[in-house]
Amino acid sequence: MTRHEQGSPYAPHTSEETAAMLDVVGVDSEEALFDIPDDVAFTGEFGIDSRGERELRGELSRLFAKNDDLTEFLGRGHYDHYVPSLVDNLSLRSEFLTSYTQYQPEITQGFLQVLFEYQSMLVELTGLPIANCSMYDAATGIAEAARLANRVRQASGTTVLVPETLRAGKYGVVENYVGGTDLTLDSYPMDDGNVDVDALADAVGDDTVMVYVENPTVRGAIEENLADIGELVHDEDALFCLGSDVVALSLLEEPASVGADVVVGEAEVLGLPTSFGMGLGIFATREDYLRQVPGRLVGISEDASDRRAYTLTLQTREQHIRKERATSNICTNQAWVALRAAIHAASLGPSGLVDLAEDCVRDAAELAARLDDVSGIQAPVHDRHHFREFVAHTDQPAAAVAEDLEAEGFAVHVVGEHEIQVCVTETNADHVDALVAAFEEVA
Amino acid sequence: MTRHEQGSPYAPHTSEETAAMLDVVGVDSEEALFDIPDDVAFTGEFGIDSRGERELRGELSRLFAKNDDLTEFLGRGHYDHYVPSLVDNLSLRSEFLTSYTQYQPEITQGFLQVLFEYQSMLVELTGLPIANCSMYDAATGIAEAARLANRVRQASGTTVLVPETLRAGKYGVVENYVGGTDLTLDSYPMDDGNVDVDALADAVGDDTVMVYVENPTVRGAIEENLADIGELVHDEDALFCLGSDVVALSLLEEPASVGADVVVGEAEVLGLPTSFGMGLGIFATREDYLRQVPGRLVGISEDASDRRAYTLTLQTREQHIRKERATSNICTNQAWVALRAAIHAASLGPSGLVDLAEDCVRDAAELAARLDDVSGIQAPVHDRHHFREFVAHTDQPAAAVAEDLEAEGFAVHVVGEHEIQVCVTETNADHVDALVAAFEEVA
Amino acid sequence: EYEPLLSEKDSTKVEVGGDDSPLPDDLTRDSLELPELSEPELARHYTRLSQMNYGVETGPYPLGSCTMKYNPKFTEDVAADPNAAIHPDRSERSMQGTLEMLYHLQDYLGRIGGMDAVTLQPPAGAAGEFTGILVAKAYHEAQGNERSEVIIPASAHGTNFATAAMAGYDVVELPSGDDGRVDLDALEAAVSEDTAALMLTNPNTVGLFERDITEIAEMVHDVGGLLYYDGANLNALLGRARPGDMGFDIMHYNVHKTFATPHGGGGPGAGPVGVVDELAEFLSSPQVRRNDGGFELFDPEHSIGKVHGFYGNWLVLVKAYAYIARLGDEGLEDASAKAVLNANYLGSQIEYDIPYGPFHHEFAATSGEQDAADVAKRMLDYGVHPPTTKWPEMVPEAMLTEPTEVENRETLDDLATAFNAAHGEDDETLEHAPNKTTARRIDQVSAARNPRLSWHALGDADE
Amino acid sequence: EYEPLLSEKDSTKVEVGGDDSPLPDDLTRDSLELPELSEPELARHYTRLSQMNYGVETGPYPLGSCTMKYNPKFTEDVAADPNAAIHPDRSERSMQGTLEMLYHLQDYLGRIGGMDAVTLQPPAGAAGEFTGILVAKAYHEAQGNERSEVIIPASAHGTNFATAAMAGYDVVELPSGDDGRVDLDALEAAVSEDTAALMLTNPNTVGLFERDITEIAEMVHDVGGLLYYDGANLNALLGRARPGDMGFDIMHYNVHKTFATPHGGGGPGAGPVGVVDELAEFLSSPQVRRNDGGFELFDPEHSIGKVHGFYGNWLVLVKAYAYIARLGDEGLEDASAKAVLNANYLGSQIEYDIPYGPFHHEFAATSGEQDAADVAKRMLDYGVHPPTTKWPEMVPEAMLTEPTEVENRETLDDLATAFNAAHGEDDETLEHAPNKTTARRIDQVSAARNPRLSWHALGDADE
Repeated sequence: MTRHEQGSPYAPHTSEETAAMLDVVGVDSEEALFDIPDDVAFTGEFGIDSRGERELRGELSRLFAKNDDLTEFLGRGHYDHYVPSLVDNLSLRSEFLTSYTQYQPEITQGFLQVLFEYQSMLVELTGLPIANCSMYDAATGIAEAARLANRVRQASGTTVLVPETLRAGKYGVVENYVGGTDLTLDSYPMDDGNVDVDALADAVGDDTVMVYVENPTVRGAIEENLADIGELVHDEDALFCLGSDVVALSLLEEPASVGADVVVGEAEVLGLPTSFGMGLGIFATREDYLRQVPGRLVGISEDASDRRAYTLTLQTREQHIRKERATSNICTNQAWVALRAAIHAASLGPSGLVDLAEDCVRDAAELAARLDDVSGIQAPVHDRHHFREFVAHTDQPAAAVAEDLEAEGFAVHVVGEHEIQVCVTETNADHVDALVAAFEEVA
Repeated sequence: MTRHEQGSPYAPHTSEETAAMLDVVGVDSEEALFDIPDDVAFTGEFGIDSRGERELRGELSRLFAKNDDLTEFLGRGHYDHYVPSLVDNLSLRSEFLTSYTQYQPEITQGFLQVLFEYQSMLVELTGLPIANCSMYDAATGIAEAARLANRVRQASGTTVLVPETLRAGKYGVVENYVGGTDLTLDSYPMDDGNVDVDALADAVGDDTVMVYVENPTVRGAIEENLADIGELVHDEDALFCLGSDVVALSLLEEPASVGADVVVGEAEVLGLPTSFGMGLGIFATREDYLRQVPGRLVGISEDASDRRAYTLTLQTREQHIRKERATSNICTNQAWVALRAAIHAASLGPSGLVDLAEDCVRDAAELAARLDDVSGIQAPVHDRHHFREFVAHTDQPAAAVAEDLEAEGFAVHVVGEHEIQVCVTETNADHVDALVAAFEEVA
Repeated sequence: EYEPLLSEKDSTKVEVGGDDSPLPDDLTRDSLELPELSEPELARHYTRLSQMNYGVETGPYPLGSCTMKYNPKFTEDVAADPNAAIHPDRSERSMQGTLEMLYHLQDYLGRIGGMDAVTLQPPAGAAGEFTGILVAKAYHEAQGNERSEVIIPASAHGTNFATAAMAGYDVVELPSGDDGRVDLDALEAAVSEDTAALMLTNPNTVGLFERDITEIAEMVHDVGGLLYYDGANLNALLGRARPGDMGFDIMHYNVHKTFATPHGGGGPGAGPVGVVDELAEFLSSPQVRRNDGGFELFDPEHSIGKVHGFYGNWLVLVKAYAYIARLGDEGLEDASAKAVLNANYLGSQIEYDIPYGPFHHEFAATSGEQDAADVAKRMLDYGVHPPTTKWPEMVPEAMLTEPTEVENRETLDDLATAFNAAHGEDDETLEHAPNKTTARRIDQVSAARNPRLSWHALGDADE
Repeated sequence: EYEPLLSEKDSTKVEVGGDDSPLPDDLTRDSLELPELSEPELARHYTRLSQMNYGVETGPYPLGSCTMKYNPKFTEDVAADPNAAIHPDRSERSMQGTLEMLYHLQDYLGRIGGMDAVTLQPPAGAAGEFTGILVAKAYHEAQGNERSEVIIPASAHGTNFATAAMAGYDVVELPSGDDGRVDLDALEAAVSEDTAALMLTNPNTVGLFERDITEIAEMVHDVGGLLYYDGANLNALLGRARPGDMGFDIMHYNVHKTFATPHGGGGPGAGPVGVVDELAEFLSSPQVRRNDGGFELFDPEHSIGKVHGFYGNWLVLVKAYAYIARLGDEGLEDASAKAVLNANYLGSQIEYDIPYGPFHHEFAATSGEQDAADVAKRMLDYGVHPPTTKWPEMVPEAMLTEPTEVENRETLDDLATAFNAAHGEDDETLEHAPNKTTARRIDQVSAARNPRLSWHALGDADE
């Protein structure tokens, strides 16, 4: 309840205070404060009823309960790992959650240090010396990488190459982001779940500005020829952009060691529960491209007492300074999600990260083997090592199998007429027996 | 994960650090630090498996899911009101939650002020000038009141009188608390849901030390003769102890105005969700008894800069100073629950508190009227005003009706062979239609 | 007060690979070196860092154009509903609850902005601008009429310029008129057959309503251009005026401003985009619509495609929905009324000059001979967050101030006290501020000249 | 830094009753006058107050005998499970999940303490003591053998004395021996046919293990008395020794100490009580046991009855269960090992004398010529929480220090630095401390002489 009897429950004014303040301002009514010509004034209603906090929590709880209670074995770019209670508790502290971008660093040292530590973790994970504070998601990260490649291009060409298996969502975003440039987007073939290196070698030429490779791939396969790919891309002076996620990076080959110029991907795998695709785009690159990086960077400086202090830096790259010549239009980013990911990563530590990543390999292999034993299923389709997920062949039409599994309470991907994709992490691993049993029923 | 590889996940030591610290201490092993004779050393196992945080959350979630999903229309001393999100968020701030009793007030001004404000709210609600920081629950509050009455007695007697309808739990607690004194416990009759004033007048005499009256009563009836009761109790120099709760006190007669010497009851109705009976005992009294109050008191003082400061005060009443001559043995109390109740009360404000309390009257009356229309049910049994709850007569055996209602998903109290008690607040009000329909089925 | 870096508390190098590894060594990294600390150590670290950060619950946060209002707690609980935590690749039939909420949010936003169709996908305001400009571009291309220019007032948000450029347009910058509003003559001179769109916020960035909005819209529409509404200042107008009614064809909403979703130290936000009927077919895909007895996704016929890998910032959208539903018509209208009242009250209490008016939810005061950035630093010493400074440039030494509706008279007076205290101080004092903050004045030049962007870059001198 | 009282921010008087009231006026109060503030105002108020409070996540909290260890975050989430939020008057068949958890917690505690039966009902340690002493009393009465005395070492917690008195017993105070432990001769002199029980904590309140515990138990048992274990110091012994194995007949557990449930600024805690088989029939009622296929409540045959209106502090019990299950055998044993290691390490680093040893999880240093309370105030200036002071009295100017297992070597060194800095300072300095805290030294005498216990008691001078 509040003395503010009607209107916004979050405005504190009593009617008396409102009247007194209007008096100070020298007008008779709130309406008199608005300088809106009559012909554009709105006199209608939105027709949105105000609901109390309790009523609304009930209403939304009932609404979301309309989502079926499925155990999800879904991945393909959005993954679920257990988020420790520590992450929620600390990230919900209002000093973090309700603060703005750190344009006044003297009173935002705490968040700046968290972002600096986040950047540092990404530097360790990628082996690249520069990591920004966040992109929206993996898709916009690839897109920004392509735009960076366009700005720093050493090759004369205009082509950005991506895997033929790239998710449509990512492809679409990149297409839109390069739409305002002279870049064109093309794809290269895959071979048994990995990059078809020979075909890629044929595709890459002096018209190539950037080659994007995923590891693990969207079909869960671990890429086996990254160093070769890096070499052939660099041979044509194109940028080598590698896509991954922070859990996979804890175990798989270090991007810098295979020649990656830019690393993009998801850090949302830490810090966020399954969030309908909400992301946290990572962006790391080489020193050379520092002044071409999109997004915010936190650096170290000193204060007037010569003590270490953190601050947003190199802001002349950004839209609020450089306007149409900025490296990107990004302003609001995913800072709080980065804070959550940083706390989650810190709570795992390097041992925990490596253990978690190794389990992603082991659990996927084990589930694939078990499904392979199910009559009517062959898994994995690709003769590769897998990370979290893999594709299985279904003798029955895959869509029918998936529908039957859904009726049994499980969600899986359909990725081909006879291909299903399954993702396993620690959060659904307890349901693997039931999933296998369901497959036995329906396959 | 932690560098501390085995043992407690909340101890930070690596093996190297442990070894180094042992070295500093000058012993070879942790075992050498323990000065325990062999004959009492424990060499067995507890047989308690350690589970990970995620596993344990899953395990307990499955365990609690074994509780039936019932809509509860239960009260009788433990009530459910909607707790705003604000309460959780603020009370979980670790500076509050993980602090100790304020024995160092210079660094605990925040919690002290919250408790001072809690005391102040109770002073307003009761009209009595002294309120402590908390008792465990209503039952221990009555018991401490009886012991206070024993210490300050103006009458020569030894009898504590309580209503014949007093919950067995409360009766039992009071019985135990006065067991070490020469007090005896007796009950007085009720008449149609209120105190039988004539019978009480007969019962009260110069052997009476304290009379305990509830308003509302455990059967939900609002007491109509409090001032008369206060007078007759005082006529015999006995203490008048009134039991209530902080929502009811927002609306019902102010205890001070009817002569109450001590007010006890529950503040758990604010701040806590249904918590299996966990309570927050209030304790307010007259100035005269200040130095006989059990429990902690926060007062105002000044610091060395002459600024207002809060501190625990009058601690010479307490066990850690006065030992066997303390007013009570209470040490750890319900401070954090009091903090939650204070935030909840503040978020309601006086208008919200009064509105909420009025709804407790209206909703109970309305539900009673609707149940009265159900064939086989007469409600309310008592021709009184009710607060939150009331007793209904069932033509069928009450236990059978309750069991059938439970099968329909509703929990109610059985309080007599043909008596059911039903409690309604805003948290189950949306289910009243369904409850009435279920009554129509089973009554 | 200084809190060491995690890496200064511990650095543990874990060897990766080897016999126990599930992968051959040529597919793994060699090692991973990061801090490995216990939960109590981490809890203290982040708790202390939080205590070195100013948020809306610390005190007033009058950042002009940022609309830092209180973020209702219950929206966090709503967003944490486990039933809402679903994967985007589920079948539509199994996520009817999620689709229904999205549908209603599209609908609410359409009503509030006077728009006919809304996409929720853009994950931030700038992403919304980009989406909106792509829609404009797609529209013009569909008309067989590619255009090359986007007109933007000089006082606009930097994102407008960057967005237009990202979409491949040339930016035509429009100088402000003497009254602080769009100069119609300048606009007349700027518009042409090359004009794809005019991007405008209203009230503009000094809080003035563009009184000539109808003429402006006509001038742009007359040359076949579209009118784009930057939603950053929508908190001034709720229930009083709608972009759709003013002639805007496209708009984005900053739900982290207008609809009180938390700013999170820089994000996440969400930047839904609304358009008029004629442009609905170009919106990003997918959107949500009703079907028989339920809700389904669909791709607009000539959709621009995707602007986010999935469906945008879901958790933010949930909070925005909860906020709008909590306030309803009356609450939304009142929020703007009190936001404007608070700005006007605060404006009346400060000694700095405010060149332009009548302003609405924000005003741009000028610090005159004082350096606005120094004034801001000095205000930190008085315990409040300062306004946005040195922007927009049309006001010299601007202090763009937006208190929002959540401040009461006392906190507005506190802000005025801070302004007025600084007003009476000399440059020397201002230049040496702040003195009472966790860090004192921070050297920006050193940070940029010698970029140290990770703990790996720390020399011995720093450790 | 000063935060006004809520009542200084607003005071709104609401008239109660009248025509719209659902009650006649003679059943209602006249009015209610309390602060009425908006959510943003309240959020700031309590956030600021929290910032004026020191918690375990602020820094080390080495309060001897209080066991202020880190409270794992996940236990709060577990306790917030909506399925656990049930009313105590439900039918037993509808609350099997709750009963099952209580059953397992009874079982866990029994195993940890070496006790045969456990009640979870006492809502705090002192309530546990009271329950335990009532059990002893009921036992003696059942033997037809009422006894009048409880023996308590002088160094015991104040609650022991108060509890014995509350139960109607005369307290026989037992002086400590020269070595800081129970003096067997004094005990021999104290025990008699009147002895109902000896209350003892082990290790005792200066951290010493009562080496003669077997003899002590024999002496008490020989006269027909019972041995009561005060569980406050159980964190020293987990997995190394159990009260039941030492001859104790009754014990309480402080789950807010040993099992890391949060102290909440003074509570809530929980004080379960364990007893040996012979006493099980006297425990408070109800308890939980298995039945066919499930769990049920039952009343012990000669139960003392109730010590709480319902079932005690449920939410605290849930957190305790989660903690015990998280640690398991190995974790519990390690917790004690590291608690003892930390105390010994810290003891080795401070310059103050520690008269008694070998100590376990805590030690009582003496400040000698310095006033221990002043030393504590001075330690506040060094940013740490000081130890418990001036208690137990067997150590002059005692500083009872218990760092717990959650501190790392750095924070222990910080604590040692604070101790040692104060050690070198003069009385003048100490008496004027603290200087760097929210409030400076607070006048306790004034608070007690002129009690102002609510905002109603504030005179104009205070406002």
